[in-house]
Amino acid sequence: MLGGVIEFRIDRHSGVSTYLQIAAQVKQAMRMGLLGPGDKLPTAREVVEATRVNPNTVLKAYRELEHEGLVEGRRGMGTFVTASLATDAAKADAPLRQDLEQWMDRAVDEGLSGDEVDAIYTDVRGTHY
Amino acid sequence: MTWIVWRQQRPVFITLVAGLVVSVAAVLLLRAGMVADLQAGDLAGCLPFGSECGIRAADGFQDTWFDRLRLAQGTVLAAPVLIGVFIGAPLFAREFEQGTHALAFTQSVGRTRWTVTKFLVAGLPALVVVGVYQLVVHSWLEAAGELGPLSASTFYFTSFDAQGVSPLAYTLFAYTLGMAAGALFKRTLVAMTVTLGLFIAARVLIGDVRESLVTPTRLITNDLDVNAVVPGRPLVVDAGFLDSGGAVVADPTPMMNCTDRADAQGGVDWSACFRENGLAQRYADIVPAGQATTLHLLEGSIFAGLAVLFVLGSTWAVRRQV
Amino acid sequence: MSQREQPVLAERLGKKYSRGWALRDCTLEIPAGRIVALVGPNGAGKSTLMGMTTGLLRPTEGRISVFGDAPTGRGMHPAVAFLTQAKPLYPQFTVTETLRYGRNANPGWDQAYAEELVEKARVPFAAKVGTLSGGQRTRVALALALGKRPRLLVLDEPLADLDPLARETVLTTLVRECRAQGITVLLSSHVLAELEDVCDHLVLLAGGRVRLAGDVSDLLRAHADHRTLSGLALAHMRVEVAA
Amino acid sequence: MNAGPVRAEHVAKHFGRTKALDGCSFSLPEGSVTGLVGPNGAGKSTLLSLIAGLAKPTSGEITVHGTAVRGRMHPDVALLTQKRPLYDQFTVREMMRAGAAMNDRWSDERANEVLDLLAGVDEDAKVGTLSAGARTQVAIAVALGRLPKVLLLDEPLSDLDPLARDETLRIVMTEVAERGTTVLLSSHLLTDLGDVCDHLLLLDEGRVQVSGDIEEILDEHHVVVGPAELELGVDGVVDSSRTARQATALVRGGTVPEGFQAARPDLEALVMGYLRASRTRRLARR
Repeated sequence: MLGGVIEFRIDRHSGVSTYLQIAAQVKQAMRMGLLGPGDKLPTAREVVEATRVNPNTVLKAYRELEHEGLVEGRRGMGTFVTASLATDAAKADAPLRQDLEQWMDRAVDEGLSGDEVDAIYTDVRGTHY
Repeated sequence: MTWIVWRQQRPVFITLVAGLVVSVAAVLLLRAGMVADLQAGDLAGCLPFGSECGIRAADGFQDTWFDRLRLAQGTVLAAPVLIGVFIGAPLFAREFEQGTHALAFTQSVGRTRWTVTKFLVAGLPALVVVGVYQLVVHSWLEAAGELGPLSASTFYFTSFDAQGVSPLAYTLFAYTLGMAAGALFKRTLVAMTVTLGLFIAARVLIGDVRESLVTPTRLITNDLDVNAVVPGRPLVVDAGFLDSGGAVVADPTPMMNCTDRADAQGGVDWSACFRENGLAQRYADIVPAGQATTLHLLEGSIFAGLAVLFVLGSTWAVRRQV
Repeated sequence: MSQREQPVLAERLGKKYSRGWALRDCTLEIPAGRIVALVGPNGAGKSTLMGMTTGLLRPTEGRISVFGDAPTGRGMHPAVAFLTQAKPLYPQFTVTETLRYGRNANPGWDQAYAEELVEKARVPFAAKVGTLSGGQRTRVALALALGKRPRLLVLDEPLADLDPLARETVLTTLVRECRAQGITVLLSSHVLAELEDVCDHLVLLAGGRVRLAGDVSDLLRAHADHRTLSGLALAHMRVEVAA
Repeated sequence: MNAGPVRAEHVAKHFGRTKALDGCSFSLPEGSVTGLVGPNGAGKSTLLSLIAGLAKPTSGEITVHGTAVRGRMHPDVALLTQKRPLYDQFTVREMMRAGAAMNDRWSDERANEVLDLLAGVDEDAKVGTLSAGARTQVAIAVALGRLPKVLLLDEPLSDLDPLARDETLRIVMTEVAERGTTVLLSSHLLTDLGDVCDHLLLLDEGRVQVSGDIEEILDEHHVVVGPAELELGVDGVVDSSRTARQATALVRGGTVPEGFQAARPDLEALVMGYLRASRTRRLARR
């Protein structure tokens, strides 16, 4: 547990750079409301202990987030979240999320595999964004 | 660094000290037994040898003790080569074999310091042990006096090599030879073999050239029947005849052909015959017993000089090792 | 499947040395034609299991059968070839002489096949084994093992100390030949990632016991939180060692 | 003058007529973790021993923090050689005492920290009785007790089991996180390197083939795949192979050949491409 806030899961076979995975996971946590302004990101040392990942890679991910204006490094203190990405839509009782939950339930009932769901999602997302 | 070498050599030191304790105890026990025998046989009067005491008692004493004393001298002779082979040779060879030299080289300790520390810390106890053992054995030999091996010439090799600075010089030589061989060949077994071979070769060689290290004293006598009188059992380097001019006769054999001069009884006046044939005096070139110490020191310094070369060689070999 | 076709069948197999049990209560079945990954931390009993499979070690308890025969503990089963990490070859022999040695030492020797393997590896026949690179030496050792025409090939860390390219090449050759000849392979390696696309069966040992064994795809289906063989194996090893 | 932690300029090392290294130039950034890769005999161990000062280069110069290394261990450098030399008959505690005795600068605290990491090492055990993993941990403790700013590791993983490899890398990464140590690490295990390195130094036949930030290097290369009948026809082809239907190539530089699909390689694919090319060159020369 990294200060009880967030734990990174590095997929070593995804082909995605480790620092991008870390940055993406921080943003994901911010969107889900798990991380908000003022929260401290785990230190490189804490990440190393949990995942054996190169601390420079962690710092690189944090610098990337800093560039995007999402976090701020304070010398000697750590890296802190400064922005909020949480939208109400991500909350468990938000209507959009409820809709998706229902849709997923149907997909499971119809016996769709995770990969098939992903394919549908990616396709539909592609036509809208 | 001293502590590290000490810790590395600890098993060797324990073996050395244990070996010393056991052998000193053995020698002291034997010595006490022998002294008791001397007193029991009331052989004190036999010293110096051949005086009034019963020859038979002395014979009996020597039957029991002479070989044991010789054996003790032998162990003093063997100690240096054992130390060379079992302490000197593995000193660097084992480090190279096990790759642990790289451990020292990757810390801040300089290679020369490493080499010198190993040389000193592993070597000094060995020298001390040999020195102590030599003294103990010598005290035993002295107790036997003329009844023991010391009755032979001081220069007889078992006596000479087991006395004075010689055992220490040989030990230093054998130890540094083993060390250099190990540093150079990097294989313990090879270094041990090389050390054994070269040490024996060096010892045989020095036995041959020893007499030319000092200028011998020439003793001359006009009595052609017997050799020049040689007091105190010195080292006889050379002996023979001189002509009337005082020059050495290289091959006196033709001049000794006196068989045709036999008188009726078959006797020959050899002396007169020799003189007529041109042999004027007999001479003997000797190193007097009193010069033994000088010879010890000379020989010791040769071996010490070689030891210095070996230490420098080891340092060189260690420095160029990657 | 009849017993004679079953490459390895172990029942409550155990081996005890003076310092304790190296392997215990090992019940195992290795199906024919599989490429089996044998993994586990150091001291898990991998070499002991291999030793008993090849007949070089005698079990302390339990039974093992190799193609229906019980290994004697004195010598190799004729249908088994064994290649260890040390790859014991005579360095002063040429490659040709090494193959001749193989011909003399093995009754079922296939000279043409062994030569073909050496040629494919582009190793010169006249070269002394001692002068070859690690990868080439492994290829010669592999030719020696396969020239015997084994039905079971046991490999103990064959790739250790090879460079990445040599690892890949040796592994590719190994898999191609064994698949083509229908040889069952028991392969131990510390590098889980490279077993990933190669092995279809897993045997995981830890602390002298079998902790996980079976078809790789079945195992991955049963442990859905792991997507890869290496992830699954590493996680199990960690749990076993922690326990 | 750039006083980067480690710089090599035109470094050559010849053993008789064999050129182990020839005209090697590179620089390691402060705090980077660099993977040193290449085929066997590429000169990796030679390079590490030159940086450590165990041997002197035939020509050229290596500097550590601006001072030239000339055959003597730089106080800021620690090297762990492949065999992980330790005195087997010492206990772990005695080994640490030896480390302290052999070093001008030594931190018992740091060495003990490393020994206590993970499952910990029994300090009263003889070094010779330890498992390969624990032995590596002790060797790293000796290396880090020197408080190095540059840590050189020669094949530290090769004979470790997967758990011990993971733990060894964890210790090294902790060191980087805590003290910002610059690490140069040689290994044949590309999958392990991929996680922990941010820089790459690819040696082949004594020369530097690729050197720099891994992400940048990967961005600079493409794996291109196309139909077999198409010609690549671009510069910067590192290595290519053809099957009956498909041509695959590793290309350096931005241009993607006509009719080919491009993807960013991963570290393993990149290194393997260079190694394959090197083997092809060597075979062609024969």
